[in-house]
Amino acid sequence: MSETATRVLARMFERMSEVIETEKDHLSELDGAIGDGDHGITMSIGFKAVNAALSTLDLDTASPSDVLSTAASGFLNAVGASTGPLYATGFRRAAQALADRDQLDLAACRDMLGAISEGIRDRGKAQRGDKTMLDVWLPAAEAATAGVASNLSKPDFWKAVENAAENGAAATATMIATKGRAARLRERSLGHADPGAVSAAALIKAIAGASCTQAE
Amino acid sequence: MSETATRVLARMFERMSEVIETEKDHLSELDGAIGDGDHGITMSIGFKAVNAALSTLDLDTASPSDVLSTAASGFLNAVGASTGPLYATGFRRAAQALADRDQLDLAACRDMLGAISEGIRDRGKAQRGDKTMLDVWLPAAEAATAGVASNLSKPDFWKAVENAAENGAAATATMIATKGRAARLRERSLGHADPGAVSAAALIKAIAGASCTQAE
Amino acid sequence: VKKFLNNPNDVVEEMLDGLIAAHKPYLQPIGNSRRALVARNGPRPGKVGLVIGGGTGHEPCFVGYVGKGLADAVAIGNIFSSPPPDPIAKCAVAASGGAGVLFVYGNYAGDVMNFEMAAELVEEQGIPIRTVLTTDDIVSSPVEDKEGRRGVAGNFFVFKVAGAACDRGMTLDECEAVTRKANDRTYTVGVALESCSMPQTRRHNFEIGPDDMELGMGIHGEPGVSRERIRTADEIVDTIMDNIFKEMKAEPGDRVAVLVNSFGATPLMELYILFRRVEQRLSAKNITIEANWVGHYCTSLDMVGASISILHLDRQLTDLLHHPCQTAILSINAPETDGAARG
Amino acid sequence: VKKFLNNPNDVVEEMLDGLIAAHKPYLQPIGNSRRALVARNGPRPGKVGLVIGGGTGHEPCFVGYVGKGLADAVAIGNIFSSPPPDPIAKCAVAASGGAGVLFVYGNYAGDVMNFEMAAELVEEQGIPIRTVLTTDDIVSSPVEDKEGRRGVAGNFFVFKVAGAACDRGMTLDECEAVTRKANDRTYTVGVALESCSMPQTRRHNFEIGPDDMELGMGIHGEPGVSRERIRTADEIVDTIMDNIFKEMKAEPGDRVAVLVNSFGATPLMELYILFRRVEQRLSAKNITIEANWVGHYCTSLDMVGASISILHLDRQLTDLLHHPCQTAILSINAPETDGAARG
Ligand SMILES: Nc1ncnc2c1ncn2[C@@H]1O[C@H](COP(=O)(O)OP(=O)(O)O)[C@@H](O)[C@H]1O
Ligand SMILES: Nc1ncnc2c1ncn2[C@@H]1O[C@H](COP(=O)(O)OP(=O)(O)O)[C@@H](O)[C@H]1O
Ligand SMILES: [Mg+2]
Ligand SMILES: [Mg+2]
Ligand SMILES: [Mg+2]
Ligand SMILES: [Mg+2]
Repeated sequence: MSETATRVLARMFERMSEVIETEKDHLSELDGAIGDGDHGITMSIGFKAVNAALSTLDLDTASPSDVLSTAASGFLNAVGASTGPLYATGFRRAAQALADRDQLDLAACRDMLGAISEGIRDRGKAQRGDKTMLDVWLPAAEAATAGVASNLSKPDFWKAVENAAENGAAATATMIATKGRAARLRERSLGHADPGAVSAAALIKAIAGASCTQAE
Repeated sequence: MSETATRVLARMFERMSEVIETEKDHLSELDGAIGDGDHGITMSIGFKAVNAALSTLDLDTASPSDVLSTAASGFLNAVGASTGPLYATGFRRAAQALADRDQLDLAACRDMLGAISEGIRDRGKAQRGDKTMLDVWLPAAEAATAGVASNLSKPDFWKAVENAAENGAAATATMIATKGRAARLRERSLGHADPGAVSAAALIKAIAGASCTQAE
Repeated sequence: VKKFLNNPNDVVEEMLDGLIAAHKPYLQPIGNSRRALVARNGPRPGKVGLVIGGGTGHEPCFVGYVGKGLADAVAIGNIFSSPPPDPIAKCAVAASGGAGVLFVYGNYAGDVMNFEMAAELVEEQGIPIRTVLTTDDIVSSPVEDKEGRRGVAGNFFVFKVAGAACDRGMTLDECEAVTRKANDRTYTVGVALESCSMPQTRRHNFEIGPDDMELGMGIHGEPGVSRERIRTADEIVDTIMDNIFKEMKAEPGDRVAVLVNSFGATPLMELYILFRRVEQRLSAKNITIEANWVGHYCTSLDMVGASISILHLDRQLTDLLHHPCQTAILSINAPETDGAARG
Repeated sequence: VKKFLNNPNDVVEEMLDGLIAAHKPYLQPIGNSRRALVARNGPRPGKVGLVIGGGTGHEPCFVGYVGKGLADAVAIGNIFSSPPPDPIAKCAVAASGGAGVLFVYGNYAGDVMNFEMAAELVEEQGIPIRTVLTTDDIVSSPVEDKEGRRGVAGNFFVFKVAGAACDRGMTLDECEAVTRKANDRTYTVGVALESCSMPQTRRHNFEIGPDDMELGMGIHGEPGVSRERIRTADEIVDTIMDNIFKEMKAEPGDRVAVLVNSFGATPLMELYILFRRVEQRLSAKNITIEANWVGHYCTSLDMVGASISILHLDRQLTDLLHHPCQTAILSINAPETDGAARG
C-alpha cells in the first residue's frame, strides 16, 4: 500500500530536522562571518519544534495541508527571528496550495515549492540577488516547474531541483547582501555564502530525499 | 673633595629607581602569581615620586636626614598600598637614625639599614619567616651589624649585606606566607618567591652600589 | 570561552527564571508566558501602552526598561532573535489601555517581520498599533538611507522618551511623533575590541585581530562597518564624535544626554575614560551635558567594546527625559519606590 | 588583552576625570585633591561621618557608594592599591560633623596600614575615629580566623547599613556596633573563570587553565583558595551556597538580602542564571529574599567571574537596608532626586 501524502510530509520534516542538526555548527559559523552567528541554532530550534508539534497530530486523519500549517505555527512560535516569519509564511502558503490534495505527485511538489518560495518572498520583500534564502528557493521552484513541464522522471525532477538549489546557494557568495543583517556589511559580505541560502539548499535536499524514498 | 652624604643618599635613591625600572615587569609577574600583580608598578611609581620630591630639595643645604624624610613622604603620598606605609616608616626611622650625622660611613649605613628594617617591622607587624620583604631587610641589617663589628672593608661589608639580602629573598620561595595578600593562599604560596622580598634585595644592591662608588 | 552555564540550550529559560524572580517588584509574566512580561504599575485605562522587545543577550535590554513611567510590556526572543508574533501580541493586549499601543524596537529584518505580524493580529482585535523603529546606529548606513539603519544602545533614550510621553497621557499620535523625534535626534557609534560568543558555541562569532578593532559594531555580534588598527581611547572617541558631529546639528548652548555603554565585558574604568573625552569634545563645542549614564545598558553577551550615544535635546525631550520612571535598571525622580530589588 | 586606554600610566587620573564629571550631582573633590571625594549632600553637623575607600579597578566600588544616606567621603588609591594616609585624612575631616567618623574598608594589609596612619593623624585633630574592617570572604580564612578574612563584594551591604545608621543620627558607638553586626552577618564567595589584566601589563595576572576555575577568588586578581575543574552554573552556586549555609545560622522564615555581582566581564545573562539557583537554594530552606541586586557592584577590572553575597537580616538590619539613599549607583527609596546622571 502507498504511504499517505500526510506521512510523506511528516517524514520530510523529520529529515529536514536531521539535516539541520548535521549542518547546525556550519550554519552558525557562516552566520558568524556576516550575521549574528545564530542561524544554525535558530533552524535547529525551529525544526525540533516543528516535529514536536507534528508528533501531536494524528497522521491517520490529518491532511497534508494540516501537516504544513502545523509546521508553520510550530516553527514560528519557537523561533521568531527572521527565519520564523519567512518559513512560517512559506509553509502556510504551501498548506493553502495543497488544500484538497491527498496525493504528493510531482505537480503537488512543484506547487509546494512554488508556494513556499512565494510566501518567503512576500513576507521578506527580498528579490533574487539580494543574497538571501530566496536565491535558493526561487530557482528551486523554477526548476520544479520546468521539470513538470518537460515530464521529467521523479529522480531527474529532484536532481534538477537540488542542482538549482545548490547552484543558488553557491552563487550567494558572489553577491553583496541588501537584505537582513548582512546588508550593513555591504562589500564586506562578498565571498561569504549566505547562511539562510545554505540551509535552504540543505532543506531542499531533505525534501527531495523524503519524496524519492516514498513507498509506492 | 669627598661627595657629601646628602648627595650620596640622593644618588642612592636614583639608583633604587633605576633598578626598579629594570625589574618592574618581573616584580609584577611575581606578584601576579601570589598577589595582585601590581608590585612592580607600585614600586616604580613610588621611587619615581621619591626622586621627583628629592629634585625639589637643595642638596647643598639639606641634611642626609632631610633626604630620607623627603623620600618617605614622597613614597607614601604616591603609592599608599602595603609598600607605602612600610617603606615610608622605614625611611622616616632612618631619617631619625641619621639625624645630626653628616658622614655616611659604614656605621651610619649599618644604622640606616637597621632603622629601615625596624620601621618596616614595626609598621607591618610581620616577623621573620612570614614571607615578606622583612626576610630580606632583617638579615641584611644583621649582616651590616656583624660587618661593622668585624671591621670589614667597605667592599666586603657590602658584599656581605648583599649576600644576606639575596639569600633572604631566595629563601622566601620555601616559606608559606602569613602576612599580606599571599597569606590567603596558604600552601599555594610555596615555591614562589615573595615579590616584596625580591624588590628589597634589588634595592639593597642599589644602596650598596651607590655607597661603594662614593667618591672619597 | 568559559561561562556560567548549565545546559546551553536552556540558557534563555533559566535566565528568565532568575530575572523574573529578581525583578518581581517591577514586572510579571502575562498569563503563563514567560516570553511576554508586563509592568506591575504600567498599563492603565486611557494611557497609550508602550511595548518594547527583541532578542536576549542584550541584558539589561529590554526587560530592565519595563516599569512605571517607561515600557508597559516586553516581548522576549531567543538569543539575538526577534520574539515571535505571539508574545508580542500578548504584550500589546496587556499594555492596551484603550488609547492604542506603541511598538518601539530596533530596525532588524526579523523584528520587523515578527512585530508586523503581531500588529496585524492585534489590530484585528480593535487595538490601534503604531510603530517606531529605532535607527540610531549612524555608521550602519549612509544618511540618505537613514531608515535603513540599525537600532542599538540609543534605544535607551528612545524608550525613555516614549515611556514618559505615554505616562503623561499624550495621545497615540503625539506619543508616536515625539518618539520618532527622539529617535531622529539619537546618534550612536559602537566599537568592539573582541567579538562575543554564543552560549551554544562558546567560540567568538568572528575574530578581530590582536591589533585591530571593529568600528560600527552591531549589538548582535554581527561584524561592524570597518576593521581598523586599534587606537588610543581618545582617538577612538574622537572618531566616534566626529561621526556624530557630522550629523547632529547642535549649536553652542545646546543640551544633550550622553550614554556610554559597555557591550558586556568592558569594565566601568574604561567607560569613564571614554566619557572623559566625550565630555571634553562636547564642552569644546559649548554643548552642555544635561544628564549622563555610564555603564551596562545594552550589551551583546560578553563582547569587549563600548558604544557612545548622544541624544540631542530640545525643550520637550528634556522635559520627558526627566519625567519620573522606576524600573529594575533605571530610576529617575522616582516619587515612591518599594525599596526592594533593583538589578 | 585589548582595552580602551591612552597612556596606561594615566589610567587612574583619566578615569577620575571622567568619573568626577559624570557623577557631579553626587560628589565633588575635596579641595584640589581628586583622590579624596566628598558627597554633596552627605556630611552634616551632628551626624557620624562615614568614610570608605580603597584601590581603583573595582568600579563602581567605591565612588559609586558616596551620596546622601550612604558614604560621606571616599579615598581613592591606585589600581588595587590602598590610598595613602593623606587623602584618607582629608576625607575624615570633610566627613566629620562633630560626632566622630567611621572608617569602613576591606581587610587588606595595605589598607589597614594606610587607614591607621590616617586615623592617627586625624585623631590628633580631635576627631574620634572608629574602624570596621570588612571580612565577608568566607573562604579566605577558616572560621577560627574570621578576623583574618578579606573584604570583598559584601562591602556593599556593610556600607549600606553603615550609611543608613549614620544618616539616622545614631551615635558613633551605635554606628560602629551595627556596622560590625552587618559585616558579621555578610557571607561572600567568589569564583573566577579568567584572571584580570592590569592596564600597564595587559596580560592576565595569572592563567586559569581552559577547563578550570578559581574558587574563592579575591577582588584584586589575586589567586583564590583552590583551583578546580569548571562545573555547571548550578553546581558552582551549590558549592558557594553550601559554604555559606555552613556558617550562616539561618532558620526557616529568616530573611536575607542577596547580591550577585559580576567581577567585570561576566554579563548579566549569566548572573541571572546564578541568581536563579541562589533563589532555589534559599527557598528550599524557606528563607525569604527581602531584596536583591544583580549586576556590576564590585569588580576586578576585566576579570571573568562572579561572587554571591548574602546578608542575613534581622529587624534592625532590614530597617537600615531600606533606609533611603541616593548615589551614582544605588538609589533606594530616594525621596527627592535631581533626575540627572546616574552611572
Ligand atoms: N528579507 C528577507 N528575505 C528573505 N530572507 C531573508 C531576509 N532577511 C534575512 N533573510 C535570511 O535569513 C537568514 C538569517 O537567518 P537567521 O540567522 O536565522 O535570523 P537573524 O538574522 O534574525 O539572526 C539570512 O541568511 C537570509 O538568508
Ligand atoms: N605586614 C607586612 N610586613 C612586611 N611586608 C609586607 C607586609 N604585608 C605585605 N608586605 C610586603 O608587601 C609586598 C606586596 O607589595 P605590593 O604588591 O606593592 O602591595 P599590595 O599587597 O598592597 O598590592 C609583599 O610581597 C610583601 O613583601
Ligand atoms: Mg542570524
Ligand atoms: Mg601587590
Ligand atoms: Mg539572530
Ligand atoms: Mg595592590
